[in-house]
Amino acid sequence: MTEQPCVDLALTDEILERYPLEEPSLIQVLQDVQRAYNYLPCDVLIKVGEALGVPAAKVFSVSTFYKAFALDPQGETIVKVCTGTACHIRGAGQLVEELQRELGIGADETTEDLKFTVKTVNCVGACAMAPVMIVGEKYWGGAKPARVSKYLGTGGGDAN
Amino acid sequence: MRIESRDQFTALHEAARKARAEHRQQILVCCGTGCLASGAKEVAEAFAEQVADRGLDAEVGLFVKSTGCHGFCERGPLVVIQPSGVLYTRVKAKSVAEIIDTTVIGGEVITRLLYKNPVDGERIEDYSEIPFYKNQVRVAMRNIGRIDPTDIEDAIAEGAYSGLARALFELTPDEVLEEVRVSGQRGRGGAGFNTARKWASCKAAPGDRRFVLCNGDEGDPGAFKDRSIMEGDPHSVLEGMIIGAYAVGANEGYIYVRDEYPLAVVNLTIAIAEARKRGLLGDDIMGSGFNFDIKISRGGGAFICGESSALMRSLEGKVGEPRAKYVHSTEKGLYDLPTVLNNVETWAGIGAIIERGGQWFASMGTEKSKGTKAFSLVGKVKNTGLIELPMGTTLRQIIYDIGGGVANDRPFKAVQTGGPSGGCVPEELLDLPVDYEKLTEAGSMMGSGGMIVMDDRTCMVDVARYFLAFLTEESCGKCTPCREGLKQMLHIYDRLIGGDGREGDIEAIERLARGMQLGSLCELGKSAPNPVLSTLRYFRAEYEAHIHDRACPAGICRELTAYEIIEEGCDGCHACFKACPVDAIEGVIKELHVIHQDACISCGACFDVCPTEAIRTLPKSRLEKAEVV
Amino acid sequence: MNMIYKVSVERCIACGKCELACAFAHGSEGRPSKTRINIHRRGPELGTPIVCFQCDDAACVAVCPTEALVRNADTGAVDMARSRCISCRMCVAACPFGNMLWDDTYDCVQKCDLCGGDPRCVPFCPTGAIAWVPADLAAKPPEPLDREALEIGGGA
Amino acid sequence: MTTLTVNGRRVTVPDDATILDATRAAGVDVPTLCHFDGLEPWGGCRLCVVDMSQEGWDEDWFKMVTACNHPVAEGMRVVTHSERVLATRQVVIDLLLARCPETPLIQRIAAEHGIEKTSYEPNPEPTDCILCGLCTRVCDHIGVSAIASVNRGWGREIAPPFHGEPPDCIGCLACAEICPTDYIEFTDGHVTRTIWNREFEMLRDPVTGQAVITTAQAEYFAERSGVPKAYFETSDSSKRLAMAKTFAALAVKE
Repeated sequence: MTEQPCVDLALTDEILERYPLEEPSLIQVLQDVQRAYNYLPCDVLIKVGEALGVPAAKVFSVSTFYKAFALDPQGETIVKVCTGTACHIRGAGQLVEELQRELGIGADETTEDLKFTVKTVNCVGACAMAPVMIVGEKYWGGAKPARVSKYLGTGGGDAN
Repeated sequence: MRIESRDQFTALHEAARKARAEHRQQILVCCGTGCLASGAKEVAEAFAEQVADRGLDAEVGLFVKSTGCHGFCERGPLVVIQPSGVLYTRVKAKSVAEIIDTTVIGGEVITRLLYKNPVDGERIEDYSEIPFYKNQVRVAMRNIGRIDPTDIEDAIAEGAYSGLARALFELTPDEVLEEVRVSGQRGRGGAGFNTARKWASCKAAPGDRRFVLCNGDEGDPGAFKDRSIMEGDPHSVLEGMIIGAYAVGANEGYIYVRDEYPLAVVNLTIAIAEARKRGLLGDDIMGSGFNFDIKISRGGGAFICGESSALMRSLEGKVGEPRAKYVHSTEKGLYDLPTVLNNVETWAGIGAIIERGGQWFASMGTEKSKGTKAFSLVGKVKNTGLIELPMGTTLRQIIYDIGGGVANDRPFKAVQTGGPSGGCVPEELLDLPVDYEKLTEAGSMMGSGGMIVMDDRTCMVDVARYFLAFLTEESCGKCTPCREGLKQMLHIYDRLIGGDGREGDIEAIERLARGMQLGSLCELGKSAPNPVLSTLRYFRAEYEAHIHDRACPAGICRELTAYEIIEEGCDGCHACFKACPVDAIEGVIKELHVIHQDACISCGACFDVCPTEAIRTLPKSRLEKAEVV
Repeated sequence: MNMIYKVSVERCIACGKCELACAFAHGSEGRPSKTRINIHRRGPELGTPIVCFQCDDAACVAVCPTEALVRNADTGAVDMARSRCISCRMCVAACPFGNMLWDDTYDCVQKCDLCGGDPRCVPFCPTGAIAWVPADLAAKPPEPLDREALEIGGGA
Repeated sequence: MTTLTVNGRRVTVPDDATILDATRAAGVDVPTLCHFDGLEPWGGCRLCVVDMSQEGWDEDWFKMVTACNHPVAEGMRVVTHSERVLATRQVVIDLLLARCPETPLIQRIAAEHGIEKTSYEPNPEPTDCILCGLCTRVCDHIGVSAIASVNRGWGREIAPPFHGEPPDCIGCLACAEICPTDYIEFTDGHVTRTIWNREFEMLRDPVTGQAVITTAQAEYFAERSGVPKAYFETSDSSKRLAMAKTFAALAVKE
């Protein structure tokens, strides 16, 4: 694990207030933590485990099992390339390659300046517009490798 | 206002209907995920602004609403004007004023925005005349695209909760169960288990506390019907669940939704809040004395959580690992208590079944598969989108009549159904009527209704490998055959597409596939070999070409495929030059272009953009031989 | 009738028959090292039989994480359910008298189960140092043993 | 009681028995890896698959199930060594051998199934961990859940939280002792014990100086069970000795 910056635990308190303090809330709490911090900081996970009465090992287990969670800081903008079947046969692979050329990172990696994280996701259910690339919150349907830099430029602005 | 009796509900229903009828014209803007991505939000806002600014509400009785997915995602943003039924496709915010002036006020149609039939190029005015819509029969999706999913009154006006009112005030729980039994409805999540039998088993299980769950963890790549239902008509899901809870005697419900479906979560959350406010959820529903409430649980991003026992573990806040189901979850499910788990589409159909009767539902479909089924028709087909059809419709009708045929008029090769648990159905089976049994016999399965059309530019070995890679990533890793077997199977496929296939590979694949089918713990592992076995069954020659000839007949597998420009065909348009990501193409405008094989990565970008089809593929092995000579 | 396992230390001659009987009763091998009753030998023909007291408020029961140790209502013994034991040995550590025994051949805990209400060691004791008696007789002090009259030689 | 047949032989077992219990009662050997009698069945390794037919099913209709966790039923027919059962077990053990090519236990079971060398791609980083889950399950039973499975699918492994020293571990060694392949490493000394890279102080018998259990273990169990911590501080042999002496002192003097 890379070294983690100090985090504001007050945010965690706010999140914990939204749910009953019991094990079934764990995944919901972690979802909110992931959104608030952009990843799951170690200190937060320990605090969440204590609050919900879930052993640290189980919290870690759940954090690593589900794909929605990241244990390292993520880029400001998350770039998701859908690799569902429809996107696959319509060329999602080329989008990932183009991103590799454009940003120098592969799937599940983050640029050094923490600007972008590239992820491949298994079908976002927008198959009719395949291939789909999501930059921040913005969906790009019928995405073309040649336009990747355009998507990234626009997306970077949109996401903030 | 809380509804405290059936009369109050009926009064609200009538009032809502009347209020809707007063609007002489309606503009329905599709705001499903697909259309939103294409800018539907801006279009809807522009309409609302125009209506407000120009006081059109009073003047022409105009009413604008954002609806759920109309299904025709590829053509979005979609705008339908009622009552004329004019459908405009790919509408931009800047065309809004023109639409209002010309169509709404002027009564004229704007031809440019009409749907153009890809088959004959004809523009079609009326929504219901478009082949994509004409052939559909909508049950689960009955209100999608017609209602504003965030407005419960709009839903009630269109009949939402009428089935619930009938169930609560006219039928006993046993009679509800009987109605569902008569309908013959089977689970829409994939396996096709009889709904009524599932409910009866839960109802019979001992204990006071039981649960009703909705599986909205639509993980099959290529399927998005559940997303559209949750986004476009969340009330149909709630209504179904309340009726189910009433039938089995449950008071607590959960909807498990993929976190990748943010709009579905938002619309469901609004719908639940509205339903509670109206007394349609919570204590003493509609004054009937029946209590039931629903909570939403967002999934963490794991395909395996679509499996029932894994989903229940996930709801418990645990890792989504399946358990053996030798004791059914209807008896020992969530927290080891009796539980009914149905798919989104299953629940969405229940309200209609109770309202219109089980007989009506059973009158559609085939002998063993009753009613209608939603599909997402995607891949290399002209009209992609979401459809609902009676069971028994043939693949040919779906792909050609509704889908308009294969995109770019390329030859049809196969249609993949059932996601990673399904298989590829070849051309010779196009007249197969689609139902649970027929698809299973063909080596595929219904799954969650994804239909991915593949043309001749699809390599079946690559498709099988794609699903293996998907499943390798999604296997929970609990049981040996799935965890280790997928990894090893993927390894063999990597060799196949990498040009390192060996004699005996096909037999090794078959042996391993059999072991996984028989030995795996849950359905993910048991059905994981389906894409492998179905492609082997129908496209064995393609495998053999990869092994014996080191060739990919479809020209997809990069290690085996080279691209070259056909001299006579190239008109020097320079499109390939611009598309090439690695600058492997040389040529100036209006002159013959050439691909440098040493730099080419065989990505196929040039092939896809070439307007004159002057680029062809050939096996790399032939290229190498040529160079040696 | 409520029976109780009574040990009269003063009568024990450390002959070891109880140990053998126990080992035989609990396994086909009958190795004395597998016995659940142990005689602490403190001199020629002087021994102290040590065996589970089946304590009322038993430390082993309290400490067991899987509820594998349960009181048998019929015999009064604390029985060990092999099907629930996870071999964590916490009972061995917790028993204040050292009466939970670890069997490293089978990696499991052994303890006196009163042979289901008919302790096999009792009939083999030549001196009545161990006895299975009605509870109301248990408080009666043991008869002194006339060691001179014994014909058994050797003992240990 | 429930009566069923195992390979044609009738056996009668308690109603809550599993097929594995029934095969044992019938004296038939069914191989297992992830099963331990004291833990609830898990059904992960898939080595104990058998063919099973229920009463009322077609004569030749069999379903393959895991013996360890499938309940018995009246009139059930179990076949433990049909051709397809053996073929499936072979695939399973072959795959495990590819994962753990150097693990003696796996090599032995593979050999018993006629496999000397895996037919799959051997793991480039051989491990002894077969992911049977026994360690995490026993740890859950101890009540501390100090370790758990992390990641999923092929990347699954057993690890303490954050791959660091497990904060909840009490050093009881239950995980290491239950591990069928001795994959979990530990060092046990008179003064300290180390497992999962965490060092534990040992309680030592005041008389013999012999290490008893870890201080953490004693504290955890004392708090949880209400048993005085002092009970844990002496070895069982010392406790027997002390008891013998006490008894001798109390004996009625002749």
